[in-house]
Amino acid sequence: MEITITAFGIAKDIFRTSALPIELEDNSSVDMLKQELERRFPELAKLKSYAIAVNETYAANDVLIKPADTVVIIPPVSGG
Amino acid sequence: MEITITAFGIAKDIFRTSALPIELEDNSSVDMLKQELERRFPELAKLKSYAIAVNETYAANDVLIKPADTVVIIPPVSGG
Amino acid sequence: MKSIDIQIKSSALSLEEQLAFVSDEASGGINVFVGNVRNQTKDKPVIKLEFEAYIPMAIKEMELIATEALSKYAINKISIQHRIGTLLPGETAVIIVVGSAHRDDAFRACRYCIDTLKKTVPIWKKEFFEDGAVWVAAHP
Amino acid sequence: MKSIDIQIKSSALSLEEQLAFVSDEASGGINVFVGNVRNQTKDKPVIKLEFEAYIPMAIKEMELIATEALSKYAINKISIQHRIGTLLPGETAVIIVVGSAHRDDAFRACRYCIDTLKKTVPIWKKEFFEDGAVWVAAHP
Repeated sequence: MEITITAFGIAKDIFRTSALPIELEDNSSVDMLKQELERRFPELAKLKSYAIAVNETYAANDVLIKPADTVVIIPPVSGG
Repeated sequence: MEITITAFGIAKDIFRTSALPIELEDNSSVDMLKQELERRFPELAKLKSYAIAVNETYAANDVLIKPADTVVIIPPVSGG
Repeated sequence: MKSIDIQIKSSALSLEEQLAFVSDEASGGINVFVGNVRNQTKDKPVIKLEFEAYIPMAIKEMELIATEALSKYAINKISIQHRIGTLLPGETAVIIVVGSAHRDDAFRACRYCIDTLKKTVPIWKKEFFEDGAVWVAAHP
Repeated sequence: MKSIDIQIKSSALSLEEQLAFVSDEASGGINVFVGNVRNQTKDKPVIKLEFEAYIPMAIKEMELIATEALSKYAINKISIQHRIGTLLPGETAVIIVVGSAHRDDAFRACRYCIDTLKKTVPIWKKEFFEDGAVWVAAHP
């Protein structure tokens, strides 16, 4: 399946886009997505941390991604 | 010496005046003033506490009162 | 530059004015405490409150609190204002504003100021109920 | 009656408006945190800041913080507003207002909200210096 990862903050700079198309196997988990992202963008591994939000909620590593999900990469937040 | 005790809050109600003239021996201490006040106004002893301010500062019991001092009775405060 | 603003007023307090005094570009965190008149005390409806102050000493004690706060905490500016006279439920009796580079000190200093004010500043509050009035905290 | 106000705005925040939302006659203690842009970070002058948010999720996370605060502390109302876009030193990025019958819970809940907001709400801040820009907190 192809999904599009929406990126904010420094993740947008690393991807050089705010909407990154990415090809994943069906039933990929958040963890598998992270591995694929880090393979393509080694800079990600240098961040203090980052999370994946699925449908506007922080997603644990074992959550499975469906084609219609809204998937967003959340680099370290710094609001306030 | 005669001094005038300025009273606020419930002390004013107990004295029935905001400016109570009181006759004290020369070189009386704050403690002696308190004893004289409690003798005349037993209601004072029922308060949670009260303090004497001399010249706009809280005065310890052993402070000596001079005729020109500004002496004020401070019942329990409740600002804020 | 003056870092302490202390006032006792018989008219309404202005948070906007106090915030403007405290705000500066070195202060990233500002903590504010606003003390308002509640409409009840121990489930008894409150009609109004009357505040009176021994003004010169209250000003001195508030200045002492602000000076202590500036020495104990890493804060930049502080404003403490207290209203006196008759106040109705919902009206504001006290506002404390503290500005600091970082938020931890702003929170702690503001808390220190209101806690100490309630213990040491010669200001008295009389609560009026439908069936009478009491000087708050006077008796054990 | 609605007890939570959550907003993300691209224009200036209004403490007055948030205070009006939170104030009611049952709340004797109101605690406010104002987060302003500082003119320096580690002694380096800051020219401006840019905030961006993943708005729908940031709103959800802020609502979650407010709901948690209402369940953990004895508070009545809470308003959390965050600004996004370009901000200059001295301008306000976030305001949290918490109203409670008694001050202890207002202070603690307000502190909980700002501490948690800084950890969980998807909002990012880029600091611009004379010689470049960095995403705050991105790297260890």
